[in-house]
Amino acid sequence: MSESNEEKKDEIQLIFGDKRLDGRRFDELRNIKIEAGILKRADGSCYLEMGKNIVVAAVYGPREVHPRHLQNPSKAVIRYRYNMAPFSVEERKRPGPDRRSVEISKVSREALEAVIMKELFPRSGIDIFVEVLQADAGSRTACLNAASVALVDAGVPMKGMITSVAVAKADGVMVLDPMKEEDNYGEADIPFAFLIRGGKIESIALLQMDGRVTKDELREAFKLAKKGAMEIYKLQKEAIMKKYISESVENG
Amino acid sequence: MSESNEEKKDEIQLIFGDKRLDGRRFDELRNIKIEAGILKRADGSCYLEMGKNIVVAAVYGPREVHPRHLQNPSKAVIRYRYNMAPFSVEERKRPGPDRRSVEISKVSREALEAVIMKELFPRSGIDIFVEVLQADAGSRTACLNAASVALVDAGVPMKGMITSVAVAKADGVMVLDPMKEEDNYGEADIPFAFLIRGGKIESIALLQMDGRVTKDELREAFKLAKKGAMEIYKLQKEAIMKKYISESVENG
Amino acid sequence: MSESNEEKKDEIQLIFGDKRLDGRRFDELRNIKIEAGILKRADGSCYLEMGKNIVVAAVYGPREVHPRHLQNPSKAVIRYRYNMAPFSVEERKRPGPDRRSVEISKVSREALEAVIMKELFPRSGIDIFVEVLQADAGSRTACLNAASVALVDAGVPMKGMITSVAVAKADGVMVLDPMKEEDNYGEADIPFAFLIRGGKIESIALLQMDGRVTKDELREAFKLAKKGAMEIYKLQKEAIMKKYISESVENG
Amino acid sequence: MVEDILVDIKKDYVLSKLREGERIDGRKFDEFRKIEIQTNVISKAEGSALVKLGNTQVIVGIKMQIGEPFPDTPDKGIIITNAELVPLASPTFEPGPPDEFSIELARVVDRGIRESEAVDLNKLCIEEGEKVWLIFIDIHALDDDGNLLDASSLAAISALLMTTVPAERFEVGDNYPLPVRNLPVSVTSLVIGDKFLVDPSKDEVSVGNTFLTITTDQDDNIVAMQKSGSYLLKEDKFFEILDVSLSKAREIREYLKNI
Amino acid sequence: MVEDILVDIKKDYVLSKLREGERIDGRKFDEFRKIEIQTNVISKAEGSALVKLGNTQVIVGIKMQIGEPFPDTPDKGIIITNAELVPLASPTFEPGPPDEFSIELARVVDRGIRESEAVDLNKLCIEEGEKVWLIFIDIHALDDDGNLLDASSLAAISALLMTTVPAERFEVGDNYPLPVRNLPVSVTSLVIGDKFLVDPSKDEVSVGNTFLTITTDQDDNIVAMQKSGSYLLKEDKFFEILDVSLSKAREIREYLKNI
Amino acid sequence: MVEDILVDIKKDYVLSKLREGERIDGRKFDEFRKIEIQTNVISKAEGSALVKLGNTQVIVGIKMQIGEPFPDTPDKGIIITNAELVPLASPTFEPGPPDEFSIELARVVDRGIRESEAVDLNKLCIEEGEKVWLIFIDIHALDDDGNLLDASSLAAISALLMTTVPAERFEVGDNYPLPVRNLPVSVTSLVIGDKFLVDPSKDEVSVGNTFLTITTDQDDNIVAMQKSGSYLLKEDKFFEILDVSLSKAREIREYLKNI
Repeated sequence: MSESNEEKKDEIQLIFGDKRLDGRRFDELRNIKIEAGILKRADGSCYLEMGKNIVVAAVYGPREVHPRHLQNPSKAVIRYRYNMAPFSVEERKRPGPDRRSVEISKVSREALEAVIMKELFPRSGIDIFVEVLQADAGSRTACLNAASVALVDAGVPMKGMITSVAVAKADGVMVLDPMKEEDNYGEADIPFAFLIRGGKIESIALLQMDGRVTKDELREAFKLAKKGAMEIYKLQKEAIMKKYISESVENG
Repeated sequence: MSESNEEKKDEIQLIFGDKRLDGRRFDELRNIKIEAGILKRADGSCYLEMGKNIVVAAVYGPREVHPRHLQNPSKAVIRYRYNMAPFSVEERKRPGPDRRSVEISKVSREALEAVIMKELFPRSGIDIFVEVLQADAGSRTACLNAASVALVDAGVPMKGMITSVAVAKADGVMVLDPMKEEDNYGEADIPFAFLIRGGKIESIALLQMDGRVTKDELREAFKLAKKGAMEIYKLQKEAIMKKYISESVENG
Repeated sequence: MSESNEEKKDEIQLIFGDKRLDGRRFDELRNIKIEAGILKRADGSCYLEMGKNIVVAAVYGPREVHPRHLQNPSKAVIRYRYNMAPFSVEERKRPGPDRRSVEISKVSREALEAVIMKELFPRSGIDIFVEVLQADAGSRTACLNAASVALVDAGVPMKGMITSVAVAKADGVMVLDPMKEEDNYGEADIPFAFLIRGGKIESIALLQMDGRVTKDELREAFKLAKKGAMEIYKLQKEAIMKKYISESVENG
Repeated sequence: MVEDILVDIKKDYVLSKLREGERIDGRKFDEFRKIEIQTNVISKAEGSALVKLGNTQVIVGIKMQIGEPFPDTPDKGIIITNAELVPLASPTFEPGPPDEFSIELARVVDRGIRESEAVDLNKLCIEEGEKVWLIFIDIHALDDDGNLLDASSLAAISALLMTTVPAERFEVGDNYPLPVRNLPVSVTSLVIGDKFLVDPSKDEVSVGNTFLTITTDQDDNIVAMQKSGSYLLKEDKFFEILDVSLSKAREIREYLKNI
Repeated sequence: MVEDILVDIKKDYVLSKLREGERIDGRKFDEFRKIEIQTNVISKAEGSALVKLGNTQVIVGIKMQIGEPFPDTPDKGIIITNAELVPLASPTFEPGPPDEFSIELARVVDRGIRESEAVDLNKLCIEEGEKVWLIFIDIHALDDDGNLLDASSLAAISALLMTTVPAERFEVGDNYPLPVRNLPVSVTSLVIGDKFLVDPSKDEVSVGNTFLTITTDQDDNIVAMQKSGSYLLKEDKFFEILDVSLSKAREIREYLKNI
Repeated sequence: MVEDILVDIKKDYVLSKLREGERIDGRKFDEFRKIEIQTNVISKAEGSALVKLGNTQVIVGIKMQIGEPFPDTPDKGIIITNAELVPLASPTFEPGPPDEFSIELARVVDRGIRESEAVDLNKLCIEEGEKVWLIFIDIHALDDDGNLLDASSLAAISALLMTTVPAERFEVGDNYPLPVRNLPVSVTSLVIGDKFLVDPSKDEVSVGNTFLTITTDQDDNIVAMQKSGSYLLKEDKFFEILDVSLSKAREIREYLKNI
């Protein structure tokens, strides 16, 4: 059952000429800040801000799976947990998974399962936990970006990097990386995640959509999303680089 | 804790001369419609209408039991799940088992356990799932009748057929197979299930009662119930026969 | 989350000269009644009244632990369950553990774990269940006292006896074994449990505190608690003795 | 393992005695164990009773609150019956939410009280359609040496008999005794083949959980029945059990009148 | 064990057929199984429909209640969609609270109805800010022979089309038909390498749970999409699937108009 | 298996160092790790703080709502403290409802704040008996390198200090700073035989979960204590720990005044 109102609210103006409510261009990302390796206990971790979203990802594994009957003899079992802190949203959220979190966890896990080289770790588990400390629109995309960096930080072999961003339709215009107002009052929300390999977008790992768009608008959404993803990908790589350089400095 | 009001409501007239509110005689069943083998995935199945009750039963098994510690080394483990669809009653029912469903599932399972030849299938499980799509009075009896046909359809060996019907006391009169008004405003409700073997009622497999009756009224109730059960038994047999004939026609 | 109001209520007068609301002196216990071995099914048991508290403790074990993965290969696993009957308090309590019960069960279990000779029973379980049939202030101390007697009754080897009592601060005075009013309107509540061995208080097995006291008041609290514990200890011993004598008489 | 063997030995013993027409504790087939009833043992409850049936012990506490009536009975109080088979009472009970046994127990006890109209619910309306009394009957098992059901039924009706409606605490008038006008008594028989034993002890139950419970009221009406357990029952046997249940209930009801 | 081997054999068979450009049941890649819709099968529901997609069977019942609106939409009714994958419908479903599959199913169906604005929620306000209609869409799976999702979407919109707002029962005026103004239709494809099959049967799904669902409305707008399952999808393939989904949805919508 | 051996090695190392009068990380027995406090890190919360105790990291967010007061304190706000030991923070934490560790953690933090009367609850009444402010203190562990409890206490009081009552959002007047009038500080010691170490790290805890937490206020009152773990504590040792706890709390409180 829906725990909260998923209805569209009354409208407000979102687009002013060629600018958005927060001054961004249609194809402009929000500010993004990424830091890898910020937790001690986890095998890999990442702190990420994407606009007002603040998320922390941790990766544990490959490690033993308990109880044994949950093991898979031919590959690693992947868990992904998207969780919102009670204070992450305007109205306090009751702790524990709701239906929305369960669905987001499922499609996010599936996106990562498609790129993690699970066959290298039979009987093992790889656990990806992402905490949303502050949520604005696009928290699932922020979490996937953080998870992807945390997986690299943990040394988990992957076919490439997963990079995620949403596109919205706001006042009839397709806009990249929507913030809360565009999500609430806009006409559509389309979260994407791509596999990027060899510096190129290769395929789609996550795709959802709700709202109302035409086929042409979808084409525009893909264009925007790929542009945004490439920019985020650069920042993910930089964050990983920075962690490795600082480690090399420390160790060497 | 009781989830709903189990109190008797204010009275209405139920008996008019030798007829009931819906025109039936005291010893007359509601319309019954039975169809065997209506589901593809289940090993045995049955669709059954009994008055306004609409139920579907499925049988899975004998099949492996997981986890292993639930197995019984000397006989099959029987599960029975009576479940009401949220839209099956006037006021939407929250999904999931309530206390009433748990009790009905227990006594219904016990009735079938007494006739299924469990010893033939050590370490196995036989699962009987019955969904109430629409409930009127007597849904537990409708479910047992459907379950019994589904078990035959699945080829599960039994000592005989289980046939179930209730008797109520309405305006001081014992009446067969009560509908909702007789159940709500009547003075007693007595669900029975019988083992029928060799065309004869042999013993009682299920018996419950709530209300207020005398010993003589109970004797009358037994008489009515047995008459009703024999009629239902005929319809159960016909449904099974029809399924086998249609299969023979298809195969031969 | 707190299930109930843990706020202090408006004040009432608790101390009248050198007497308390119920006429006790500052260092006086409530009436205590202890009876060992009152249940048949349990391996050891105890009925205990402490003021208006009425509790029953049962011990099962050492016995097998299921499922196996909960076993400890080097010592017994101890469970302790503090449970309040729904009718034990003014306002009916919903059945099942709340956060308060979980915490009390934890610290009580830890107190007993420190004195039970667990190493003698590898792979085994010792279960201690305490039901609060009526609660006044100090139910956790009453339960521990009963549990301790039930453990002796079950023949579980221990380093000594666990004896428990609380001290409160009421109208600025430290008082032994507070009843409900002193707990609700007092300034502090300090439950203690001691290990008593060879007739002497040896060490602290349980210590909690909430309220507001000075270091000197804490010293006074220890003094009162130890005095109270020695008195309770005597009653615990008597109850055990009585059980053994009556058994000897029966058997001999 | 060891326990399984013990159960088998007990079962054989019970059955062999039975063939000789005897019960292992020497009781007659239609004899209850000694009944002890202590009332008002819990002063914080509106009413309470501790019942011992031999070594079986059950305590019932009654708590009352003010709540909204059901829409279709706007002028009637509400009974809510709940049973906790806490792990203190038996080595086989585990902590957790009510399982099918405790749910069945609570519901069968509830039916006896409800259908005999033991409590006059019409006298528990405070404000029609708005406020009525809720009666919580909480069954708390202490020691399960067999036949918790009859012990619980007895404790429930005993506790109700002792209950004072706490009107003063809720500031809705003067306290008054709960209006109890009938005495439902349940009699549970263990059915073994063509024999049956009333008030089975735990050791006797080793032969199987094959029970018939019949609850009757002070006018010899049958108000609740429950066949429990996987077995087949003959009609003539049923009427034999009914007769015994009626007569035992009468005896117990006499006892109940004197608590 | 035996089942694992069966799944492997089925998988090989499906894949080998696929290489030959065929589906195991002879359907074209963009062909649905036979669709049957029976409406108003549950008279106690406000609206209902039983949908068969080949052997897959789903029933949806609509119940309505009066409740409080959300604070930010004080004049709109509320849709609540729930799915129960009851163990009757498949040997792999287990009793218990909704798992991630049933949650995803319910949410994707919900999105199609919600985002197409199929139900005119503005006409379901009884008293602004106080009372609005709640619409419970309960999806009940009966037989899972693959593609429960499209069967559920179809059953949901069919049931809504048949729904009468029960104003009289709740004493808030005359009954009226639920205002349905759009016909969202979901089309689910099984994506296998560079091929895709619409309306996959259970046997076809043995190759993997790799789906793309696209829901479109009567103006060919895309109103909901869900990539489900762990696989990678090429952009050009996506647009191919989109075209097929739009055209299949148009066909099914025609069918739906005649129920 | 490997992990068990590692724990044993760590334990031996910690104990051998201890015998030499040293801690494995070179700290004095009464020395805390480096404390870092970042406040208002979550702008959507009414107040928030991220606390680092060495590598241990905890974030606390404060959310406020309007609710009904408890009947016996009709003019006071209500504090509700909750802790989530999310699996992100430690390889040993599992998803699920709060277990006994997180419940104990939340309750001990809660007691320090409640009993020191750190928040003036009388100033959080909006309408006596009808509307008061609810303060949700949500503790969210991020990295458990030992002593989550003191980190949580510090983060809780720091977040409260930064909290603005969101009266405007709820349309009940002007925003105002949450009235905080005391600074409870908890000091947790790991008790090992006749020694004790304040602020134990995870590696030190390999010797056992044998803690004593003492929370004191700005007037050196003791406001909360919790002996946690299965061990026996001597009375004189207790008073030694108390003295150290009082003096460390004073130091930390000075630090807290400057955030």
